[in-house]
Order: sequence, then C-alpha cells, then structure tokens
Amino acid sequence: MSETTPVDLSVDLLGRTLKNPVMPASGCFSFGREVAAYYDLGLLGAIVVKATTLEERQGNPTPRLAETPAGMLNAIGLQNPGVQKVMADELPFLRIFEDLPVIVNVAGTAVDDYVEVVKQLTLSPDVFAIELNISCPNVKCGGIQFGTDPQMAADMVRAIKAVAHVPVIVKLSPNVTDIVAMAVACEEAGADALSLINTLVGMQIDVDRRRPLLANRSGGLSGPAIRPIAVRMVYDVTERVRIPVIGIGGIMTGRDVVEFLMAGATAVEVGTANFVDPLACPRIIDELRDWCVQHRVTSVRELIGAAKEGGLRDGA
Amino acid sequence: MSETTPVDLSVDLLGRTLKNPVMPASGCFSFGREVAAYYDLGLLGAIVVKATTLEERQGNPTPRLAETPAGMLNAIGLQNPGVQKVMADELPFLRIFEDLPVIVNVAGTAVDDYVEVVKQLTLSPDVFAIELNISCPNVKCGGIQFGTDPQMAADMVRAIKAVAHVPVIVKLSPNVTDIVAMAVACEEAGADALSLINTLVGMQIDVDRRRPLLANRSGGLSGPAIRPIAVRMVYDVTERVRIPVIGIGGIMTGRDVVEFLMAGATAVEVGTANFVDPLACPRIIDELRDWCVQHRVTSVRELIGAAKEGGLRDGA
Amino acid sequence: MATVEVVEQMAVGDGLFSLRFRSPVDLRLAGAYHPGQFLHIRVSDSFDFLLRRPLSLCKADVSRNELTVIYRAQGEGTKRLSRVRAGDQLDVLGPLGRGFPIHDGDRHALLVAGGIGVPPMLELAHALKARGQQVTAVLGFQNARHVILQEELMAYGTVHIASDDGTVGTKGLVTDLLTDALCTGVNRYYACGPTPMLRAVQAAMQGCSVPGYLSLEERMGCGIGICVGCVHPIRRGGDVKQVKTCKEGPVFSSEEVVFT
Amino acid sequence: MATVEVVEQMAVGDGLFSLRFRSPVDLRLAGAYHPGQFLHIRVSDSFDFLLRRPLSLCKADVSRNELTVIYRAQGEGTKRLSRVRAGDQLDVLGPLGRGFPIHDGDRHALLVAGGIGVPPMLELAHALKARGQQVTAVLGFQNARHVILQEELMAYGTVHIASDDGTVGTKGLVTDLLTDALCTGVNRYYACGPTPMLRAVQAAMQGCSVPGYLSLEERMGCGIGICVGCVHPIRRGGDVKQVKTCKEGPVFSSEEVVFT
Ligand SMILES: Cc1cc2nc3c(=O)[nH]c(=O)nc-3n(C[C@H](O)[C@H](O)[C@H](O)COP(=O)(O)OP(=O)(O)OC[C@H]3O[C@@H](n4cnc5c(N)ncnc54)[C@H](O)[C@@H]3O)c2cc1C
Ligand SMILES: Cc1cc2nc3c(=O)[nH]c(=O)nc-3n(C[C@H](O)[C@H](O)[C@H](O)COP(=O)(O)OP(=O)(O)OC[C@H]3O[C@@H](n4cnc5c(N)ncnc54)[C@H](O)[C@@H]3O)c2cc1C
Ligand SMILES: Cc1cc2nc3c(=O)[nH]c(=O)nc-3n(C[C@H](O)[C@H](O)[C@H](O)COP(=O)(O)O)c2cc1C
Ligand SMILES: Cc1cc2nc3c(=O)[nH]c(=O)nc-3n(C[C@H](O)[C@H](O)[C@H](O)COP(=O)(O)O)c2cc1C
Ligand code: FES
Ligand code: FES
Repeated sequence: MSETTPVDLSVDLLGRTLKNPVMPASGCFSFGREVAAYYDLGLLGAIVVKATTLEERQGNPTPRLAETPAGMLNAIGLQNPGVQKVMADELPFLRIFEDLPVIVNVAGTAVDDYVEVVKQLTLSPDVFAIELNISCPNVKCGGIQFGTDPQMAADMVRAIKAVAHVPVIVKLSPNVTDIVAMAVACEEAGADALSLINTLVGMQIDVDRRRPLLANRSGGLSGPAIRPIAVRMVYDVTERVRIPVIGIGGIMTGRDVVEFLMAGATAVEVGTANFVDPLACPRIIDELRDWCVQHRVTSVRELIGAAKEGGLRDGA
Repeated sequence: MSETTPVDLSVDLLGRTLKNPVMPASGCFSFGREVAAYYDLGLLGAIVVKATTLEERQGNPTPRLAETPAGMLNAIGLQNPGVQKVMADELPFLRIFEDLPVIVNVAGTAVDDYVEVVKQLTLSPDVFAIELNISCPNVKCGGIQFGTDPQMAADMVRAIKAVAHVPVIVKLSPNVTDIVAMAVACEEAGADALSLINTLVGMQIDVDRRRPLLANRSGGLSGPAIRPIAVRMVYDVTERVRIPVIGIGGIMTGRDVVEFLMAGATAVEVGTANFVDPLACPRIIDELRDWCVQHRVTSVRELIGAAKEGGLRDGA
Repeated sequence: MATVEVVEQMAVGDGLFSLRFRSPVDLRLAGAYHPGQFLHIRVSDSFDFLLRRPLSLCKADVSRNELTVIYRAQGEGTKRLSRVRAGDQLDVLGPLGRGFPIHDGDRHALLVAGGIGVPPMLELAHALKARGQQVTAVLGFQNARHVILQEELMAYGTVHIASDDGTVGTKGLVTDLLTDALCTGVNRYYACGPTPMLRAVQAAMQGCSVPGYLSLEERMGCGIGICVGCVHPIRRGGDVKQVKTCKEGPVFSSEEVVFT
Repeated sequence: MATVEVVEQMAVGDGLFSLRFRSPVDLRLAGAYHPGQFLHIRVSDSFDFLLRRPLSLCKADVSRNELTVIYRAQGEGTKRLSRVRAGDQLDVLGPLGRGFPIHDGDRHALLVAGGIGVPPMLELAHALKARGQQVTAVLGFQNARHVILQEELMAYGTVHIASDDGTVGTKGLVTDLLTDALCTGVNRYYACGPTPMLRAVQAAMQGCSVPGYLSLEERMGCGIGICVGCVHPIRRGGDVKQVKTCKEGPVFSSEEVVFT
C-alpha cells in the first residue's frame, strides 16, 4: 500500500524541505554509524546526533540505565568524543546518504563552552543546524540551569545566535513550571526553532540493595510513559510561538507522529524507540504514510496543528 | 504466610500510629462508601477522601478520562457535593470502621475559600487531618497557582494553619521547576506534613476527531508511568525537609510501597490502582507484609529512607 | 472482582466477537445480575491497557453459571481482548451498575438499539418475555456485515432492522422506523446505542408519549463509583447534576437524561 | 532483528530455562555467529518490558538453523520470557557484539564461569575443541539445584565445580579452584560471570601469568551501540575510556579491563 500512493510526507523546516518529518533524537542514535548497518539513513527526514561538548567526556559510571513502566531512565552524562573528533571522525561519514540534513546537539557547562562548540560546528559543511541542549538533567552543570530559567536561556540563545551561521534549534526541558515562558524567551532571543521535550528527572530504587539503582542516583525518563506530557507541552507552546516546533517524547508508531503533528509540531524526533527496534524510524515513516492513506490525507502538512481550536498551524 | 508472621507494619504520622502506611489517594476512592462493599476499610492505614470545596461543584464535561501508556489522564474538575454535605452525609459513614483516620482533601479557588472549608472541617470529630490540594491541574483557578509559587504556597499554609485545629498536610504539584523549594516553603510556613505527587499535566489527541480527547483539553497524568518522577521528588524533598512526607504516584504493588519508603516517605497513597482493582489497597498491604517477611524486615519503619546516603530517615 | 475462565471466544461479524466466560458471581443468587448491567473487564494484565473495558451483559446462562458479552474490537484494548482464547483466565468485575427496570404492569415493550448497543437487548428481551410481555425490537446497523443477534432476538418477538447503507433492512436510521404505527400499544421503550442515536430516540419517543429508558455510554475509569469519570447530566427535581453512569446508571429514565 | 519461532522452552534447574528458537540469521554464513556473542531479546510486546534482555548465545545448531540461550528467570522480564512456548513468536536481535577470540596457536584453554555466566562456555568449548584445543572448565554455582551444562561441557573436557554451599563439587568460589597446578600448561583463559567473580579471576590469573578474556555484564539499552548505556572502563594505550560493551564487547582482553 505504502509504495503506490501519492502521500506527500515532506515538511519545511528552517528553509529546507525534509523528505518526511521523522528524525532520530539526540543521544538515541549515536552518530548514525551503527544504525547505518540496518537501513539506508537517507530514508530519514533528518538526523540529530549525540550531544557534543567542547572536550571529550566519559560520562557517568554505570549502571546508567533502568527500565520503568512504559519507559526507561538514563544517566549517560553526555559521553562523547568532543567537538573536534565529532567533526573529523563522525560527521563526514554521513555525507554518503542522500539529502540527509544533520543536526548536531550541543551541550556544555557554561555559555562560553557552548559558544566555542558552535563556533567550530558552524564552519563545518556537514552541519545543517544546531540543537542547543539546555536541558540535560544528567550532569551537574550539564546545562539544565539554562533550561529552567527564561532569562538565562535567552542570554544563551543570544550568545549562540551571535556566532552561528546555521539555524539554531533550542531543545527545552520539561522539568519547569512554565514551558511556554521558556519557549517565548527563546523565540524572542532569536531561536529559529524549538524542540521538546527532553527527559523528565526520575529515580528508581533498587529495593534489594537499598539504594538508587542508577550510579548517578537520578536519571532522565523517556519512552511512551512521557508522551502525554510531551504532547501537552507541544500543544501549549505552539499556541504561543510562531517558530516551528519539533515534537519529542515517547513516539513509537506512525500514529504517535500524527498526534504530535496535530498538536502543532512541524516535525518529530524519535528517541527510545530506536533502542527497542533499530528499524523504528523507517517503520514509523511507513506507518505515517499508511495512516495518511487510510485517512485520505494527501500531505502531512495538513496535519500540523489540526487539533487546535484555531485550526491549522502555519507549518514553517 | 502473611497471617503468622510478626512484621510490624505500623508507622507514626502526625501524632497517630497508623496500622500500616497504605492509604487510598484523594479522588481515587470517593468518600469510601463504594469500596466498603468490597472490603473492611478498617484494614487501611488511613483514608484520604475526595477534594472538598466550599460549594458543590459539577466538575468538567465528559470525556474526563483517557488511557495512556502505563497511565491515565483525568480531568474530573473537582466534582464534589460541597463541604456541608461532605460533613453531614459522607464522613459519618466512616465511623463504623475501627481506627480509620480520615484525611480530607481540601480545594478551592482563593485563599478565603480554603480557609472557610478548613474552618468548618476542623470542627468535625470525623477529621483526623486536612490535605491541602494546592496542586489540582484540572480546574482553572483550581489551586494550582498556589502549588507553583513558593511564596503563594507559604501564604496559603499560614492562613490555613491559623484556623486549623487538626494537622495540615500540603499536597504538592510535580509541575514545577523546583519541588524542593516548594516543600521548604511549606515546611517553613508551618505545614505538618507533605504529600507528593499530584498528577502531571498531560494531553492526548483523538487523531480521528482531530482534537484533544478530553473535553477539558488537558488532564492530569497518573499511574505507573509517573512513578519514577514521584520517587525522585520524594527522595529529593526528604533530603531537605524534616516533616514527614507521604509518597504518591503509580503505586501498584507492595514492592512499589517499599520503593517509596526507602526513598524517604513515611507513608503512601494509592490512587489509580484502585480503579484497576477495587481490592488494590488490601492486596498491596499483604504484599508489603510478604516482602518484609522475605527480606527479614521486622518493622516497615526500618525502610523509611533506607536508600539514602545518610541512612535511615527519622520516621516522624 | 474475580479471575474466571474463558469458555469460548467466537467471531460473530466484521470485527465483532462473542466472549463467553464463567460468571464471577453465582448467577442463581437473587439480584446477582440484571439485564442492562455491564461487566468491567481487564483485557490484559499489561499496563499498556491499564483501565478495564465496560461491556454489557448480553446473555446469562444460569444453569452453567456463564456470562456472554458481544463486542466490537475497535480500539487497541478490545483488539487485545479478541486474542483471548478458551481456557485463558479473564479478570472480570461485575455485573455492575443499574440495569433496565422491568414493570410488571406493562404488556408490550419496544427495544431500540444501534450497533454495539444491541447486545444488552438479548438478556432484556429474555427477561421481558419471561414476565409475559410482548417484545418488539428495532435495530440499527452500519451494514449487513455488522448485524448481530437478529435471529436470537427473533425468538422473543418481531425484529425490525435499519442499516446506514441499506444492505440489510430499511436504509436509514433506527429512528426512521419509530413510526406512530410501531409505537401504538407500546407501554415502554428501552434504548441502547451511541449518544446521537439516544438523543434522536429520546426526541422521537417523547413525540409519541411513550416513556422509556436510555442506557448511556461514557468512558469509565473504575466502574464502581470512585473516580467520577463517567458522569452524565441528569435532571432530578429541578437540578441538573453530573451523575455517575457506572453506579446510578448506565440505565436512566429517558426524561431524566439531558443531552447538551 | 527478526521475529522468529520458538522451538522449545524447557526448565533446566531452579528458575533456569533453556530456550531454543529459529536463528534470525543464516548460521551457515561466514561470521554469522561467534561464541561469546549475545542475543538481544524482547520478552513481550508490552511496554511493561520496553527494553530487550541480553542473553548469551549458548548453542548454535547450524544444520537446523537454531539457537539456544539458557537463562535465569530472576526479574520480571525474564520471568515473562519463561512463559513463552514452542510455536510462539520471539523478537530477537543478533547475534550481537564481539565474542571470544580463538587463537590457533593455543593448545589448552581454561574456561572459568559462574552461574548464568556458564551458558556461553558451551558454544566456546565446542569451537575450541573443533580447533583441536584441550578444554578444561571451572564452574561455580550457588548450589546443586543451580548446576547447568555440566554434562554437556564434560563432552569437551574436564569439568571442575565449586558451589557456595558445597552441595555440589568443592565448597567455595571458582577462584579457589584456580590453583597453580590447574593452570599449568594453560595457554589462555576465558571467563564469564558476575563482576566480583571476574575481578577475582582477573587477579588470580594475572598471578599465574596466563592471558585471557573476560565477558562483561553491563545493563544494555540498545545492544547495538547507540545508547551508550553499557559502557565499562577499558585501558587502551595509556588512557582508560568508557567503552561500549555491546559493540566492542562483551568480551575484552583481561588486561584491558579496569574494575573500579
Ligand atoms: C456501560 C457500557 C456498556 C458497553 N457495552 C458494550 C458492549 O456490549 N459491546 C461493545 O462492543 N461495546 C460496549 N461498550 C463500549 C466499549 O466499552 C468500548 O467500545 C470500549 O471500551 C473501547 O475500548 P477499546 O480498547 O476498543 O478502545 P481504546 O480507544 O483503546 O480505549 C481507550 C479507553 O477509552 C475507553 N473508551 C473508548 N471508547 C469508548 C466508548 N465508546 N465507550 C466507553 N468507553 C470507551 C476505553 O474503555 C478505554 O478506557 C459499552 C460501554 C459502556 C459505557
Ligand atoms: C552480554 C550479556 C550476556 C548475558 N547472558 C546471560 C545468559 O546467558 N543467561 C542469563 O541468565 N543471563 C545473562 N545475562 C544477564 C541477563 O541479561 C539479565 O539477567 C537480565 O537482563 C535480567 O532481566 P530481568 O527481566 O530478569 O530483570 P529486570 O530487573 O526486570 O531487568 C530490568 C532491566 O535491567 C537489566 N538487567 C537487570 N539485571 C541485569 C544483569 N545482571 N545484566 C544485564 N542487564 C541486567 C535488564 O536487561 C532490563 O533492562 C547477560 C547479560 C549480558 C550483558
Ligand atoms: C539514552 C539517552 C540518551 C540521550 N542523550 C541525549 C543527548 O545527548 N542530548 C539530548 O538533547 N537529549 C538526549 N536524550 C533525550 C532524547 O533526545 C529525547 O529528548 C528523550 O529521550 C525523549 O524522547 P523519547 O521518549 O522518544 O526517547 C537522550 C535520551 C536517552 C534515552
Ligand atoms: C480520577 C482522579 C481524581 C483525582 N482527584 C484528586 C483530588 O480530588 N484531589 C487530589 O489532591 N488529588 C486527586 N487526584 C490525584 C491523586 O490523588 C494522586 O495524587 C495521583 O493520581 C497520583 O497517584 P496514582 O499514580 O497512584 O494515581 C486524582 C487522581 C485521579 C486519577
Ligand atoms: S467509572 Fe469511575 S465513577 Fe463511574
Ligand atoms: S547497549 Fe546501547 S550502546 Fe551498548
């Protein structure tokens, strides 16, 4: 069915037309190399690679993972080889895939770190856009303070926009009282797009050992469990900002993508689902196409904001 | 096994010894009458009844409920018969149960409402304690503003403490950037105990109808999905306050109770589980006893805060 | 609540299933069940389907102590339920709620039902007939492949059928069949089906001054009256209040029911 | 990744199960599998068990294209897996990771394993024997009811057993059996088991200067190298880095492995 029908899955994001609105989420796809053994990454709308910091980081001790009802906790702690190696050893590999925009997730400790990483990445021909990770809950000073205070977030965004020659997406934390205020602050400071949500802070107790299961004690909750929280935040944020929003949180199927699009997202990122099934992204794209066929939707753009009272959202 | 062993399940809360740390959560047990057809409510550690407001309320239109992965959304909207009828028609029924402390959950729109409800309840011989619901996400002006601003929360607590002759538990919202700040503000303002968490704001889109599924658009997320978030908040809050904390969120089994106790809770409330299984509370109590037997724990008090670095938490 | 054994699961139409299982209560006991009540069923022990599904009691076999429900597998939960097989265990709460009151003075009852509102009519027809009443049923279906219980109901009286596409019976809505002629001599009607149908039936039957009962369909959390999720506006005295359909319903006097 | 058919599930001891299923890859292909690799298995399609469980390849039957894993049902997920029956479908990813390197110059290999670290030793013993090496196995178990694969391994060489309570073999730890006499003439050792055992084996074998490999056990998210959850500190060059055990392991040269 999916092969023969003329559904237009493409969406416009930051001046580019993506084949479809589905991309793997940062930290859930490494730099693409491993999954490339399973399918052609050129099928993806775009790819968001692992958080990149100025220097190499080893991350947190193990255990770093726990399973929870319909979800998981992680406390990876931004392990990555540092921006130099990412640019030299990782990003060029992705050139072989046709029309695959690469978004690099950037993390750090202070504004200066972030600025320095962006200064380097912005010169790379391999980088389509930057996703500012001001929302990682798993590192002390891992950026989450920028993700919970609108003023700090705005200052960060302005500093980054001053040096970036590529579009800047700001990834928001759900661990806030008022995500709309965060979104508005980032938009006003010049963010080109927003992505949400990052993980919610959670904890599991190992009752046999009588201590928190994760070595880091707390971790970030992801997976289907958090989807209703993410959908609501996307809905509320897109009521108030005009820049595009990328929806993230618990997407497992094409139907889930439809839910985020209808809530107002222009595109989505798929995280945890990649761990459950390496073929998750292409399967989800197929399911999205099938859903459109079954519901006589000829372009996914028709779905963006379709559940809103005011009707459709301007997709770009 | 559970009958013959000498596990002491009792805990001390607010000057009273509860038979066990398990009580049904507010809004998930109505006023007890219906479940009394299924078992002797005297088995419960205590009972927390439905949010009570000054006047009768009809709540939100339907649909009020949705199912989500390992959870559910509700937007009941504080439907209740009003404090007069609650005191006259509902609370006296609970007298027939032996040693069953009754905690009344109180909600309102303005500080004055809350004060008025508490003034009336505090005179009732049927009320052991009051649980201040400053965290209901499902009503415009349903109290959540008090639940997200430490200063407003503190003012509310002081106003209530000035009129209450019974202990005051403050129920905290998880929809905040810093729940520890909220907890500390309430403790400093004189709260006798805290309970956490209430539901997280969430939304589900009915993709067939292209609109939010709940008539109220958003609702409160509860159930096992939110347990890791609740456990982390209980752990963090009990690191900083000295008053007892009641853990709430996704408890389905006795093992889950152990998790909350080890995280620092003195007692727990069971919500959504009652909908899945009317016998959930007595089953959970049995499972808690069995767990203690298997792990050679002679008193559940030994478990309170057992997962903390500093070791046990003072149970009272 | 009880875990009972599934006796039989059978496809009975396009996406429609009949599920028979041991009753969680002894059906011989007085008041153990009543037509119009529902069973609240856990479709799986997975948290993916945390909430129970309410399904109407369609048939009670007292001698074997078995209950039957008939349901459409439309959402994920009922699809999962359709995988259950004879011999499997099923977690069933009920029968719950207030069913259809039967009035011994009546001589002729009209049953009006649409789609998956038809199942409770079978046990109701059985009970009415047992009390000596004449039964006429008016049923609406999407199309011929969705017809259920037609023959079973014919054992109790005349059955009229309407379908959306005319592939069975009259083309149109059940309310098209509620003519003055049909209602003549009817003492009372009993209706179950989707909300728009109930609203139309309420209006039509008010027109011909026949009193009756409506079985409402609201999303249920607990099924036993503790979540206050399943309410519907009901007029009693002068006031309209949100009343729990699981506990005080799902069946209400037609004149009480307010459609907004 | 593939959905394959379960051929057999069998209890093989106290809470221990052997699960045989069709291989998701053609085992006749070169490099299709290697002893020490693992299968990453979805225990149910429910989100209650979102993550796959890593289980070591215990036996590959090339002619039937079947794989066997042996596992302890300890947590909820493996308990659920133990309910799977012949004919059921199983979602299996793998074989994944780097297994035990086999050195053709070696003449005598020592296999050291504890508890559920024993299963990968069977396929390894088979491969070593096929290459003409002498195999000696030293196994540790909690007690007699937890013994697995003793007879199967005896088909490949001498098997020594230790148990915590002395109900089988020598009372004590596997490392108690790693005497100088036993290690004499051994070219290489291969170890798998819980971390404390591996640490002790590493120390003991370093003492008698026999090189070897350790198969590490870390919690895995993806099993394919994209979540960076499964790392272990590995010394390479001068640096200690957190290396993914699913992709570059689970087997590492003993001297590289850092226990903190
Ligand atoms: C008193 C009563 C009796 C019923 N009797 C029957 C019957 O005999 N046969 C039959 O086929 N159906 C009956 N229904 C409708 C049936 O309950 C729903 O079709 C079913 O719950 C849908 O579940 P799902 O898993 O298919 O859908 P999902 O979309 O997966 O359900 C998600 C949630 O929404 C609820 N829900 C979704 N649709 C409905 C609906 N239409 N009504 C109530 N809850 C809904 C579910 O119970 C569940 O909690 C009855 C409903 C009520 C209230
Ligand atoms: C490479 C490798 C090979 C293994 N081979 C075998 C084998 O052949 N036979 C066998 O019985 N066991 C083996 N294990 C251990 C096995 O993976 C765990 O016992 C199992 O995952 C526990 O799952 P559960 O559902 O019982 O526990 P749960 O507590 O429900 O698991 C929760 C989560 O923690 C993870 N987890 C819990 N304990 C462990 C552990 N000890 N190691 C890794 N992850 C864990 C689970 O995978 C899951 O993600 C192996 C582990 C690894 C890393
Ligand atoms: C193991 C893991 C690692 C992650 N690493 C990052 C990261 O490096 N940068 C980032 O912005 N988000 C990171 N995230 C968050 C995801 O990108 C995503 O926002 C979140 O998991 C919610 O989506 P999901 O429910 O689809 O997984 C990580 C998530 C997981 C589970
Ligand atoms: C249907 C429903 C109604 C609720 N009503 C109230 C309420 O009236 N007052 C209140 O403080 N909390 C209310 N809650 C929140 C619960 O008391 C509890 O804090 C929350 O559901 C988390 O616990 P759980 O995961 O065990 O359900 C309600 C929850 C549900 C699901
Ligand atoms: S379904 Fe819970 S009160 Fe009716
Ligand atoms: S398990 Fe995900 S990187 Fe190893």
